[in-house]
Amino acid sequence: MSKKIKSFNFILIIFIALFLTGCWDNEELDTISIVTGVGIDAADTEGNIKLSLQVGKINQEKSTPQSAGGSDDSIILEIEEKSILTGTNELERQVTRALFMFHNQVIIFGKEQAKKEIKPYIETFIRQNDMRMETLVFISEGEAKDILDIKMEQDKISSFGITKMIEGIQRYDETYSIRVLDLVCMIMDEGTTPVLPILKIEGSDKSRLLLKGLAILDNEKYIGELNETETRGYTWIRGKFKNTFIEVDTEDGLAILNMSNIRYKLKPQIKGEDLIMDLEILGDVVFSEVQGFHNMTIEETTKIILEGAKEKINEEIEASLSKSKKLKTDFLGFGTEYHKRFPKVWEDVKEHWENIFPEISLITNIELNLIDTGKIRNSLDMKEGK
Amino acid sequence: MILDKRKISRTQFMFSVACFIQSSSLLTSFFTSITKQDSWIAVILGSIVSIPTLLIYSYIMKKFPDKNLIEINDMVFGPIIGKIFSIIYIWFFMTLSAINTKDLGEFVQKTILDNTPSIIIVGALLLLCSWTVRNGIEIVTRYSLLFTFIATTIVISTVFLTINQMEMDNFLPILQQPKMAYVRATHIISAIPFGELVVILMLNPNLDIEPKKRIKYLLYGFLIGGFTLLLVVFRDIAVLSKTIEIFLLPSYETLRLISVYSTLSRVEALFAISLIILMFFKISVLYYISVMGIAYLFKMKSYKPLVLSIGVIIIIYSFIVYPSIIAHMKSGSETAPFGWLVVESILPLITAIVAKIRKLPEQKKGMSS
Amino acid sequence: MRYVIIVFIIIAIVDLSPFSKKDKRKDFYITLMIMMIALALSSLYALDIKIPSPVVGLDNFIRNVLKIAYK
Amino acid sequence: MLFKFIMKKIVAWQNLNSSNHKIDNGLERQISNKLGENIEFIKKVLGGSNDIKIHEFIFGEEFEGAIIYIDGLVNNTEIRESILKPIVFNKKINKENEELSIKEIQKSIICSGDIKRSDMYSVLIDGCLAGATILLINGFRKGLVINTGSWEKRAITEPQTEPVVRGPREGFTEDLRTNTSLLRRRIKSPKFKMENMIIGRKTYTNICIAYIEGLAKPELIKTLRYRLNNLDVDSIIDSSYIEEYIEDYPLSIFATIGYSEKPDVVAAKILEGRVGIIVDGSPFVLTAPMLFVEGFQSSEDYYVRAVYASILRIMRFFAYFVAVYAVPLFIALTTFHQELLPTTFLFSIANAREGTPFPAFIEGLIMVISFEILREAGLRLPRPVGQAISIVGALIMGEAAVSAGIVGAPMVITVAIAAVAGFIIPDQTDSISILRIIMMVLATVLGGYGLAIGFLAVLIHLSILEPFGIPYFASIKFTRDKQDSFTRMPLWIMKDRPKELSATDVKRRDTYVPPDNKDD
Repeated sequence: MSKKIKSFNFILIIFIALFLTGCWDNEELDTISIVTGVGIDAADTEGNIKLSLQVGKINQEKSTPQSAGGSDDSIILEIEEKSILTGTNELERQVTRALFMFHNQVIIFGKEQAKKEIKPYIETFIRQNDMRMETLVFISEGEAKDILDIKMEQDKISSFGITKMIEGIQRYDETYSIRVLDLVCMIMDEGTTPVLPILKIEGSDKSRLLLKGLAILDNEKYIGELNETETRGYTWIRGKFKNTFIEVDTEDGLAILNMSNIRYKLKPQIKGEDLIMDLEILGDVVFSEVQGFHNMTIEETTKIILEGAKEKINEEIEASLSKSKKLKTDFLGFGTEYHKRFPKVWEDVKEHWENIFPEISLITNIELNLIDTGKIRNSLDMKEGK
Repeated sequence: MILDKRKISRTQFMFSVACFIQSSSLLTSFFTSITKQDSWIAVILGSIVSIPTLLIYSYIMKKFPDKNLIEINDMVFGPIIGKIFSIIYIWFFMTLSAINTKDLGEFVQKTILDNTPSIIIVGALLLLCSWTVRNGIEIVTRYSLLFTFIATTIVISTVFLTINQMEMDNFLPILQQPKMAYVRATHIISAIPFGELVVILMLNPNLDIEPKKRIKYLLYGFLIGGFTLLLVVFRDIAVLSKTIEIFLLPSYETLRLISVYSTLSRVEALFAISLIILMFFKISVLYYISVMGIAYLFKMKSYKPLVLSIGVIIIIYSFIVYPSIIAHMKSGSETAPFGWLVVESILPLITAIVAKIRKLPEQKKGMSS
Repeated sequence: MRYVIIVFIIIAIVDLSPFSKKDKRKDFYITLMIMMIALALSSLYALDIKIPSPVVGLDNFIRNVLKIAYK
Repeated sequence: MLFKFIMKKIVAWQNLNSSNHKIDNGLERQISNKLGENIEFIKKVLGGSNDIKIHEFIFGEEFEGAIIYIDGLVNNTEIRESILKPIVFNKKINKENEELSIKEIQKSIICSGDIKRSDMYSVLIDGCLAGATILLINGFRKGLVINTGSWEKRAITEPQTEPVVRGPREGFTEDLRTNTSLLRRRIKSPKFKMENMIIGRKTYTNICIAYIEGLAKPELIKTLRYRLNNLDVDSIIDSSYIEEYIEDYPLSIFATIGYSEKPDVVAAKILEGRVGIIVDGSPFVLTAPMLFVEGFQSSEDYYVRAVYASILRIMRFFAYFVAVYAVPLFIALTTFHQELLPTTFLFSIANAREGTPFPAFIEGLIMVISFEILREAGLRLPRPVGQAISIVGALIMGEAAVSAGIVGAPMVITVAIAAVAGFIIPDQTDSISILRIIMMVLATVLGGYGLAIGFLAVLIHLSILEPFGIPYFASIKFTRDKQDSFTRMPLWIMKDRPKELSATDVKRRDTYVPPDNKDD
């Protein structure tokens, strides 16, 4: 009998102890507002930033079925402060509800602010516990605030729109999806200079966003950007293409190839004194569109088209290589490759890598095997070949 | 006289050893910051280095099958020195339980409940542990199989979930750290996760496995625990690559990165639950042996009245053990391993040697029961 | 401070009550002694008086006296 | 301390007014050899109630006899055929040797199996009240108690509480003899013992402990017998009384004594080493001790194919988890860890809960309690009406509450899921509703951490419980039990009986050669 009682007055004590407690961390859903996007722009006074937070608005009236599902528009809160945290605390006083950052989808830096520096702000994003490492980072053409402000047709809240857009693009190539973690990796890596995608407002009624190339941030300062072909070159070298379209324009005709199942090998070599990087790209190619090539056999056309495709890829790679040599920053990551493969060599080369880096010669060999020409065997105006 | 007669079976012992190691595998920040991407080598070296200590433990266990550490000290070193050694051990167990409680309290406070006073978090946990300890440790070791199963499934499932974010060449600049870093990391690993197995000497009388077979189960458990630790470090390096050294909780960050089709994402709650359960197991074992140590030290009839008061001491001790997280990190990675080394391997070594010299157990058989 | 007292009253009830019947004097004193230590520690902590931690003491001892520490 | 004081008081009060088991209200007297005197005395004791029949008759040359019985409890044809006819038409009765003839009557003349000879009024009257017929003969000092009991019994029907698709459908009835016969038909081994016992000062209900000797643990039987013997109460109406009195942990949330209405279930449990307690007048037979997994087993598990049964079993455990943790998890997620919900999902919940005035805990409490009320209403009302009430009630209530904005839609859905999940395991509903409320409190106070603590507390509580010295959560400890706990292995694998439960011949006979054994 006594054994039972002892174990039960113990349970009573546990319950008494627990009931003494209040509930500290209990925040009801209607007492918080959820930040979905953060924009940081350059402010005129030195050391200050213009912080703008995009908050998802929860509509007041009862949730009729159609209006549920996050399609409500968003509120933009703006403040000019020394740092992000002081800014959020300041804003919190103005807004009726506590600001919660853990659902933040997007961090956008204005171009002017990128020109100044972004490292301290990234630092706050890593240190804060409720900031997540998978939020995407962008540089905006104009002001970050305008990007947050626009109303996209599909999703009212622009940061949702951006994340959906990136998810869409990610199926083709991954250059544009740079998360906070990837950015931090690039910053900590001596061998590479960080690169961020650029967002630009497009469309007549300012309701569409365009991903327009990559911005280069040498020791976290904006020093230049890559246009369309240079970005493609960068993606080729970094091996971030999943499948892509190649446009081959020869005098005989125009062909669009859909390249998929792309495999990369980037191997740094040291031959005697000079450094060589050889890049190997293999891919399967499908003719998706063929124009012209009047009365030529299928073999001839394929040969010309494949030649043209290799030509095009090399041209893109060359464009981005020359850009990085011109800007004297190794955003292509050759330094890390050497650091990984030849740690000793990298030790003594590290300091003056800027002037060694331009001497690197890149040898690329590309193999494309044609696996399919789509539904029809050869185009209408081709000659019946063997 | 044995205070707690409940017996621990083979599999329970094996899995409690595994559980013990796994629970410290989730807070791997102290050695990953030293040997950044080669931490997995440090783990392997650490486990190899700590195998001799395990042999010492099993030798002692074989020599004194039904005596726990305190009684062994009294027999081997005589009453006075034996008492001193036992006090050192008990202080070590109390410190370990305090540090572990502090770790868990801080983890829960930092990630989940940031403005609940930590006394409530730690208090609730210790209340639960004291309830277990009052009813004997066999209550919890019975679940060691369940806890290990939960921990391993979570680790393995997270490895699969983060496979698409893993890049194998994050490991690449292998063996680039200064030699000293490897020595230091191995020392830390052999002291913190693996060295804490000195605990099993206290559980000695409760094991109903024949003395010779105990080493087998100890090594099995050690392997399971070591393998999970290796897997965790491997996964963290592969996913976090360079950034592993700046994070205080690398595993936590890795789990936050899991996002598969935006539905199965934000699963770090899994990590938190497995950590809480494993830490609960570890703390209740440490708490139990501190209480048993004191009970045996003063030769008390029953250990139950001590439980609550020692619980309060552990709670207070866990608040004052390190003034700040930086001090904890600094001492954890610089000076503490030496202290731990002394208690975990040198003292048992001395006990084994002295026992060998005085050929104690035979004498014991002739003299008393 | 109030919580400390409440907690210790509960502990006293739960732990010391079995002793009142049996005559295990020695155990009673030991439990009492440990309870006093716990009470002292927790009241010190409740009154925010700094309690030196032995682990920090050990570290300083290792670092300064024995001079072995990893850099 | 306080608690101990109260318990001491209760035990003291019980011992105070308990006399020895037999009630000596003046019946412990010998009967006299005068027939008239005896009849007078019995009439005085049993009072003039109309169902007591006394029939005097004369037999032989000048013998006078009387039979006393309670109409309705006895089988009249049997009395006429096996008692009256042989005596009246018997020629050889002679007067001289009195002792002989009573024995002779008992042995040769009255052709009925169960006859007792006694000269004490108490035995006679007890027998009469239990349905026997008393034969008194003038001039003889002893009377005969002839068991002719047979009364209206409910036919053996399919139990309502445990409907089954496959497997035997007969259920226990209120009559002790039918229940024991049902069990006896299933277990025909001579080792199957049934001990009888009479408890209850006023109701005299007789209770039968059924076990298989050599299989059930001797200590288990000893403790059970000991507890039943010194159980000294006024009345035992239903087996649940017994369950309350002899239970090991009265305050525990989980039942430690199982009950069932199906003889095949009880037989299976007895074969595994448990002890069955059959109470006269109650269709529910108790099986002690009950392990945790038994709450999740249904009899059908053993009649359906092993794989499907295992899936059912896992689903039950999952349903139990959902039933207990659905609402607390919802509270914890929406109030503590909003971070863990995917963004769009969080927004839709936020929209839905925008107008609701109450915090999550109060809202949850309202919904859970109203659901419990509805479920109880559904049970209490007669069968067809009950079903309609509970479904209609739930729908209208839920809809109205949501549209009035008192309760958020997601909360209603969660409570509904939890409720439905609770239905799958009928006999755990009590522990589910209690645990659910405890977990809701923990979730409001400490969020996810509180839930983890709650989960561990339940685990510890389970492992502390040791009804009758047998670990309650045994399935974790022993391999044999693991085969039959979370999943059910095919029968030919489960060779040995539950380790802790069965005492001696642990190994079941090798009744079936597993298919892969190619030795034929």
